[in-house]
Amino acid sequence: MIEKLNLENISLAVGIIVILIGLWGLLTQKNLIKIVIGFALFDTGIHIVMVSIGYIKGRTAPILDSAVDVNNASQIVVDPIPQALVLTAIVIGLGITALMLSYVLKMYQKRKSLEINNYKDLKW
Amino acid sequence: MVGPIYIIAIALGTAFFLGFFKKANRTFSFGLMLLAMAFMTFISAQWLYAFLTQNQETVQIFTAGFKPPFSISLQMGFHESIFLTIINVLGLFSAIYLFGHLRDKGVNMMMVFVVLFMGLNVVVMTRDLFNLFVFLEISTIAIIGLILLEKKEDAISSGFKYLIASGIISGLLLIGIIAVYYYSESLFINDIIASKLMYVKGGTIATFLILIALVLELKPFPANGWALDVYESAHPGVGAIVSSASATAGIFILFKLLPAFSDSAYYIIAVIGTLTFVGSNLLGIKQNKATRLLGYSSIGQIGLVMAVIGLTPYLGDKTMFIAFGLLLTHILAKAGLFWLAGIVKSKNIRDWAVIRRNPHLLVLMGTFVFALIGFPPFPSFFAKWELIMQLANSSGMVWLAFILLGSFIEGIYMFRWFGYAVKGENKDLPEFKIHWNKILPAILFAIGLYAFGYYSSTLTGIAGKFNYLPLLFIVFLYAIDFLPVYIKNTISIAGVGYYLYTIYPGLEEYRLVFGLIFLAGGMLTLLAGYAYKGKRQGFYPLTIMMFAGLLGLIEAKTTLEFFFAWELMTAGSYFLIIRGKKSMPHALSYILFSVGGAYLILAGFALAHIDQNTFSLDILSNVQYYAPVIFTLLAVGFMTKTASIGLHIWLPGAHAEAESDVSPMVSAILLKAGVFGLIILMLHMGFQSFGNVDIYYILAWIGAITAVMGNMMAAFQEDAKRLLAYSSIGFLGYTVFGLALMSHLGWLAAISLSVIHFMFKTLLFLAIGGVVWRVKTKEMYKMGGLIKKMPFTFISVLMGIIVISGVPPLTGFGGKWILYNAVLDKGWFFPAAAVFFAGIIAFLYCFRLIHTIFLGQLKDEHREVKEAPFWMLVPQYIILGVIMLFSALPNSLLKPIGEILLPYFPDGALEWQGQLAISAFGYWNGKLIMFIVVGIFVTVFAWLWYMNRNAQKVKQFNIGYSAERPSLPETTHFAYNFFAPYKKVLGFLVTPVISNFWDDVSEGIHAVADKIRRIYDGNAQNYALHIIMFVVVFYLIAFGGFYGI
Amino acid sequence: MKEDFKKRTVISPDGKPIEIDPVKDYFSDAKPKVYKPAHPVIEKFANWARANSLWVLGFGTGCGAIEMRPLMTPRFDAYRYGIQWRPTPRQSSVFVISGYLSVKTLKRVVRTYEQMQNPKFVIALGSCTINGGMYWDSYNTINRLDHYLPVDVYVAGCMPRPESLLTGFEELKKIIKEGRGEGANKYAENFDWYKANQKKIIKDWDMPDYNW
Amino acid sequence: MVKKGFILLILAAMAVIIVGAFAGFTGNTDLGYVANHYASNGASEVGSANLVTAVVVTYRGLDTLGEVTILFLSAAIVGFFLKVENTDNKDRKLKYVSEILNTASQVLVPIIILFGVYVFINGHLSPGGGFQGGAILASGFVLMFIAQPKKEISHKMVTILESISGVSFVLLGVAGIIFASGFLDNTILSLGKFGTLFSAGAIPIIYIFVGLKVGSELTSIALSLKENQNEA
Amino acid sequence: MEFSIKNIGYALLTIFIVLNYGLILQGIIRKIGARVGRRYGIRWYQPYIDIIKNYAKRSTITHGVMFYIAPVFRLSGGIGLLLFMPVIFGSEIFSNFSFAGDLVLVLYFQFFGILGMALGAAESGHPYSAIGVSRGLSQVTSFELPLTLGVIAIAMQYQTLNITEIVAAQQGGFLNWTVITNPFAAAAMLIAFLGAMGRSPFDVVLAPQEIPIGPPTEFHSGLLGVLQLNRAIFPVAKLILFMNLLFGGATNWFELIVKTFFIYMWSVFVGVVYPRFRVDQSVRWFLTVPLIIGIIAIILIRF
Repeated sequence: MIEKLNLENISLAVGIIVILIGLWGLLTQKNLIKIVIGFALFDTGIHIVMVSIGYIKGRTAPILDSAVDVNNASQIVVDPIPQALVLTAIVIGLGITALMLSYVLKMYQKRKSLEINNYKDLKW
Repeated sequence: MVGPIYIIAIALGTAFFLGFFKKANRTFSFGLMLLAMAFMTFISAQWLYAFLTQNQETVQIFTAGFKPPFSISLQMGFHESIFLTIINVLGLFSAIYLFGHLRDKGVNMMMVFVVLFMGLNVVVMTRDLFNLFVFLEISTIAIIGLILLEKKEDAISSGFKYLIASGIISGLLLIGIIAVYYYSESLFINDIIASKLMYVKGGTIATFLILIALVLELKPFPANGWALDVYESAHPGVGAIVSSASATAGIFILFKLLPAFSDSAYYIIAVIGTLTFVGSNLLGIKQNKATRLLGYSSIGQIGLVMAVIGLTPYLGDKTMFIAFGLLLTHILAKAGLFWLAGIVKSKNIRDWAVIRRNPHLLVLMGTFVFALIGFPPFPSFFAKWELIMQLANSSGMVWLAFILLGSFIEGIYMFRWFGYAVKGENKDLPEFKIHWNKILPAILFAIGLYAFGYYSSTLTGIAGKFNYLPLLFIVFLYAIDFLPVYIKNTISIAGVGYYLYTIYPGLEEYRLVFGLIFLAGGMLTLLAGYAYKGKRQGFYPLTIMMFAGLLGLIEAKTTLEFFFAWELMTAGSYFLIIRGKKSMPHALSYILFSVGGAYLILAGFALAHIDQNTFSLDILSNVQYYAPVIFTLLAVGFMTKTASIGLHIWLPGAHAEAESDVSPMVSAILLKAGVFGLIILMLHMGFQSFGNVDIYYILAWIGAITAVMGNMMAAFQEDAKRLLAYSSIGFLGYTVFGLALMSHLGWLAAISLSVIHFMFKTLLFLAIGGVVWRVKTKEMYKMGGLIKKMPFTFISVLMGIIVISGVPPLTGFGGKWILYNAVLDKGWFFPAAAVFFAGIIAFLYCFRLIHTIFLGQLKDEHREVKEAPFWMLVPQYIILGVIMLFSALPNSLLKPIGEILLPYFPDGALEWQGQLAISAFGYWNGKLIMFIVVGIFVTVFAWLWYMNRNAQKVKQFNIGYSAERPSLPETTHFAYNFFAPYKKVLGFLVTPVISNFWDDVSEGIHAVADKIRRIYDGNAQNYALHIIMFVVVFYLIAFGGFYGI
Repeated sequence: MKEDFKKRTVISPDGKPIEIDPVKDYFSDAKPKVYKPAHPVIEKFANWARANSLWVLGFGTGCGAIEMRPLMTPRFDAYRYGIQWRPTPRQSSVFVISGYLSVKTLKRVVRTYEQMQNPKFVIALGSCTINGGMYWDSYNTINRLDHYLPVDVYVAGCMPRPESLLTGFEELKKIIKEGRGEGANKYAENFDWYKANQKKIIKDWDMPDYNW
Repeated sequence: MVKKGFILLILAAMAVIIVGAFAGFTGNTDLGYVANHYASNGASEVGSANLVTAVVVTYRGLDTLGEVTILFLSAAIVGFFLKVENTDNKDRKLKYVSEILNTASQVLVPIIILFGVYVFINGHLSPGGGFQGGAILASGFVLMFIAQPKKEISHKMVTILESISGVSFVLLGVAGIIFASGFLDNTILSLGKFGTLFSAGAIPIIYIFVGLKVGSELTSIALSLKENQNEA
Repeated sequence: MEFSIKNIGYALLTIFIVLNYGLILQGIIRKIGARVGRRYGIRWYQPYIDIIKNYAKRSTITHGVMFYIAPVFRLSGGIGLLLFMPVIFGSEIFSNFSFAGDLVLVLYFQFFGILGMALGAAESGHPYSAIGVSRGLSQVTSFELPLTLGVIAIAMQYQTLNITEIVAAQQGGFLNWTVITNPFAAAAMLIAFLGAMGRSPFDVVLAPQEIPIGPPTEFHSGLLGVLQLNRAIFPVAKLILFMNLLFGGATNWFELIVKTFFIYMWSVFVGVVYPRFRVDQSVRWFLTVPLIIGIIAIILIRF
């Protein structure tokens, strides 16, 4: 058990926990802004998970500067792909969050309410 | 050839470029956007063309100059090119459709629009998992943006729901992707497939997450409340895109990634797809908002396509054909319907009656609705056919049942909706305008449906065998619909006549008999059409559609042709029936029973096809498995058309409410299609039994009970046409009984009764139709004494009822006589007694019909009624002539039929000596009887006339009335509830048990649907919860069961 | 006049209004005809048959009606004389009018009489039909029936016994056999006179002159 | 309460699923073969010292194009969504802005913008890149909006900048097809000397456009929100 | 057998005999009925006089064409029914036109007259006519069912629908009569026969006291005369049918008269004993007891 408590496992676990907390917020909060925050948490949790997947113990960032030997880079750097992916994912998350917030803003403007239960006109 | 990468370049370039024109002329910007869409369409179409005609190889496009897996690569293969073309064509037309909106809303939305289609294109082409995720997100966000085209509160809140839902789904997808990346060390889909993740610890669940996320993108039932809200609130043009384009892309992703999943993923997809198909359609039936209804239907249809993909193990190499057929129909039809929704702008489906103000729109709507349900000649018809055939062939019976069930449920609300459009009240509804840009795409898509229908028919393996000539004739008649009735009527009669002339030499045996009933009968009935004035819009194409179907039945050599014709006939007759004034609910029940019956037939054919390579109708003769089941399915299917007891409730209303000259078509002619089907079935399959139970004996009982009940119901009707309709039910009962006897005489009776029924029912329906035409009511007790006003019609009816009641000397007796002999031959006395009892009950309604309408007291308001229109009388008197001929010379009818039957039933044939028929039991000389009866009659009449030649003519109130006198014709005409004492005794037999049963069924389904749809409570959070629950439930199902094994 | 017999306008199915005059439209307004007897030989045979087949229509509003019923019983058994009862004026040949006739019932009697077929015979039963009997000065009874209908036989008495009625029938037979039973033709010949008398009594005349 | 319990249960199940997906996660000891390829050959093939940049801009350039598009979409949608007709700034009630913030911002904003530009220009050499730089750029503008609410920035200018950079990005990508071996191939320009500013082919140029685009998009979103706030 | 001119002569002879027999039978039966009621009753020739009287009526009215030809239908139905049956077994003369059709023809030809009469009666416009027809048709449908069962049973028993053959099979003593050999079928048919004869308790159709003799209420004079002729011929034709089917037919006129008289008496007996049934009662009754008997008959034949 103990040996599993290495950095990547911990960060993975943290990521998953953040995901779940995000979902919890998303599913239980009644305030629209809080729901958006829940979503952002959910998103962030995923990003943490992504990053922890690419981690290799004891290696350095995938930048071939003076600290890294170009020819031996593959033995020294961590996986650059999850980092690239997480970059994209963050931007996507940003876009969605921005959209959500603008929707919330507009909804609030129309009805002066942030209570999610007030937006159930469409159903069945 | 232009590389597919330019799709991205052009789209994005345009999108970014449009930013310069924020304030510039928006029409110009739109033009630019349209150009981009057109170019994208061009590129994809060009590739498709290459794949289709030039044996183009699948092409990999590498970005950044590196090979995958190191860089993102795109793939352009045959399938990709098809999907891209579909998506881009849809995009192009959506753009045209949304012209006004996009222009008014500004450049931003145009950018979003272009980007959306770019995203969908890349989603289809990309071979990189993460790239797929990115562009999926692009298209999702773009759709959320497009929802705002309607800047209403509804749309905004539904957009928010969509955001939440898609956020969660994409989160799940991302978790899956990153886990997959960890296990396979690559994001290249080919690598992922190669690394067989389902066998890796954790990989199973990772792929499961991807799978479930992709499925969730397709809005599976029940985790799809958000999607429905979007469909309902978004602009219909956007709804079309969501329903068609993004769903198409979604389907393709699933298709693309399938090999990466465990084999049992097929089952999961199939289960989800089927569940969605059935569930979503079920909920749809309670829906009355048009766009939301379309949403339910869209989800259902996509579920079906999903199910087809999931059923690949069953369907083998036919999967693509089926999936494409269904998907294509769904896309074209659903987009078309959404677009119509945008034109009509009626939210409630009841208000769609406004669409009638432009009949061409109605034609479009009909095309789309019928295409969705899978009627010929649309691609979905062929796809569904193949689907059911393959499922049966590979023992997927449960799937088969569920898919047919789902299709049927979809039919319920689609046809209800269509019924409202055709028949609803449209007086107080607002006008709508039609812009060319909105209608053009719908028209093109409708044409596309027909074109692809034709194309699919060439792919089914029996290409070219279909007889498209009648269909062209329909189109022709539609084209000349602006002409007055008499021209179109002449052309129609000429057309039918010419066709009969051309096929006549090829017809033989029972096909000849039914061919004559269908076509010669059709011509005869069409004669009555001259009585109509004006244009009678739409009547002729629809009539010919029905006759084309009937003709197809006659000509069918294969099961597919047969089914094709069957469905065509159903559609045509449905349209004819729904033309009646109050026929909306009846047409609905007609089409539902027909569709249900057709599905049973389909299932029957499918089971019969197991292990047989040919499509010929002869497969029924050497069925390998389930013979009794097949027989039952087909028999029940055909009996929905013959309206046997239990399946009859559609008939009375449908026939009664139809127009005067339509009633004879649907009653006298159409019902024979069922008889024809039964004949084919019985000839091919011979005796069948469940264990010791002889199915034919059951059939005989069904026929007998139908006869009794039909006639009994007829006796208690107040509505003249309804009475005739029930009488048809009863008479068809005799026919079924006769067929069930499976002997020479039984069949002779059945077929000759069919001919006779055709004659007198045409006669009576035309005659009564003429009366109704004049007096404008169908309630018999409101008429009376019309003999003085309509003597010619009276004679028709008189002869008609003498034929019905089987009283000698007219030809109806022949049928009874043969039936007696057949029964004695066979020995099934109890059903036979019921049949004869029914024959006696026929007197009740016969008398009532003639008495209440023609005899008794003439009503005030009918004092100036004229004789029925000349052209309605013409066919009647032609038929009367034929009846007299057959009565006097029975062997002119019976002998040829007997000879037809000889090869099938050599024993027990009648022996003919001139006009004397001799059976094993008795004999009958129709000619002699005719002469004797006429002789006696004339003699007595001459004598009486001589005796009382000076009789004083009196008027209707000159009756002995206990020293009083009548005061009103209404109170003197004994007509209402005529057989009250009889009803007192036997009325319990006619309690509408069966109608109540079907009502309960229908209400039950509606109640269930209503209960279930409460889960869509409009709360975005709950929708999110549904999604997560969906994942959990299917996780439990998959991993509690079989996934990954 | 009864509401139902007033003129009315109805709408035909085509939407056109139609004028209805029930008395004209629903009743034949032909005048009665005089039917000449056939050749004497045939007529004599026919009269024999008519006399031996007396189909009776009873009109019983007065007390005398009760005396008609016993004729059907074993005690009197009128059937043996060829006398039978018919329920409808169309088929009957003898009209037995019993007792007093009020203005109201006279209308019915006239109508019924006219619905019988030629030849037809009338037996007036009881004194009331002769002179009004005990109701002679009533404001609403008629006193003498043969002002309104040709009567073949009067059976006097207040009220007459069944035996008297039987005698009346025998008398009628004799009259018929002698060829004097031409009441119907007499009615037709003197139609105007009879009608005038009837109309004098019956104030609200709302039917055609002759009820076929 | 029952519902919350139920949600908890569902989330527990969800946790099981997610943990299950990573059940085979044992940590890495070595790079996967794709990553290995990048690490081994990235320098020579792409010429970018920052491997992440190499992956982002070149190997997975299409992703980048996609994410730029997403931002673009968001900006366009938010812009459309929150478009304020008849903007009338005079009626606006603006919150009081402290003097310190105001003054500090005047100093900080140029520096932030400069830093942002630095970050995306050097994206192929050091941590950072177009997105990061763009974000920094935007944050500078956001600071400006907060500190000087009355200061107007032409939204149109921002959009045009966004469009120019977007079109340029796409054109560069297309140039890759024409002059090099594929869409977004950075070798349209010479790779230059590894580790210098003018190296890695088109990456710096692309990153400049990406940076500008991201910056302008984020600014644009912020602008839209700002312009709209008074309607609330 | 082929049709020839002399058949017409034979037919007229048969009609003449049957007409007279029918009229006399009618008179005698009424006389018997009167005697049961301790009356002297009509003269036996009273039916003749009534017919002559009706023809001697001078005036006639007509309600329309159907009204006018209804009696024609009625009488043609009666005569036809008679002529389509072999009246005297073994006699070529009195087999009439039975070579034109078999038992089924006879069964269905019954309705020719009924239907025509119903139509004419209805055209008179009299509500009582229509009520009478309604009752009549209701009753007909109900007793037809046991009748049909009986006929099927008999046809099965003799394996033929040919009436002559059925009669032939019953020759050789009364033990061969269907009524002995197939008692259940005979019982069902004889009960149905009560309905067919329209005598009490099944005479609600005419019900003189209630709906003045029902359907023919408007018929009079010559029209009624024709109907009266039919009332002489039609019952006899029916009697002959039942005699042929159940009682071995008749080889001479005497046998015919005796048998038909007793068959008729069966309905008379029942008639004087039972009061009138309402329509619903009679329908209910026909569809219970006789129906069950008929079913038993079929079962016995079948197994």
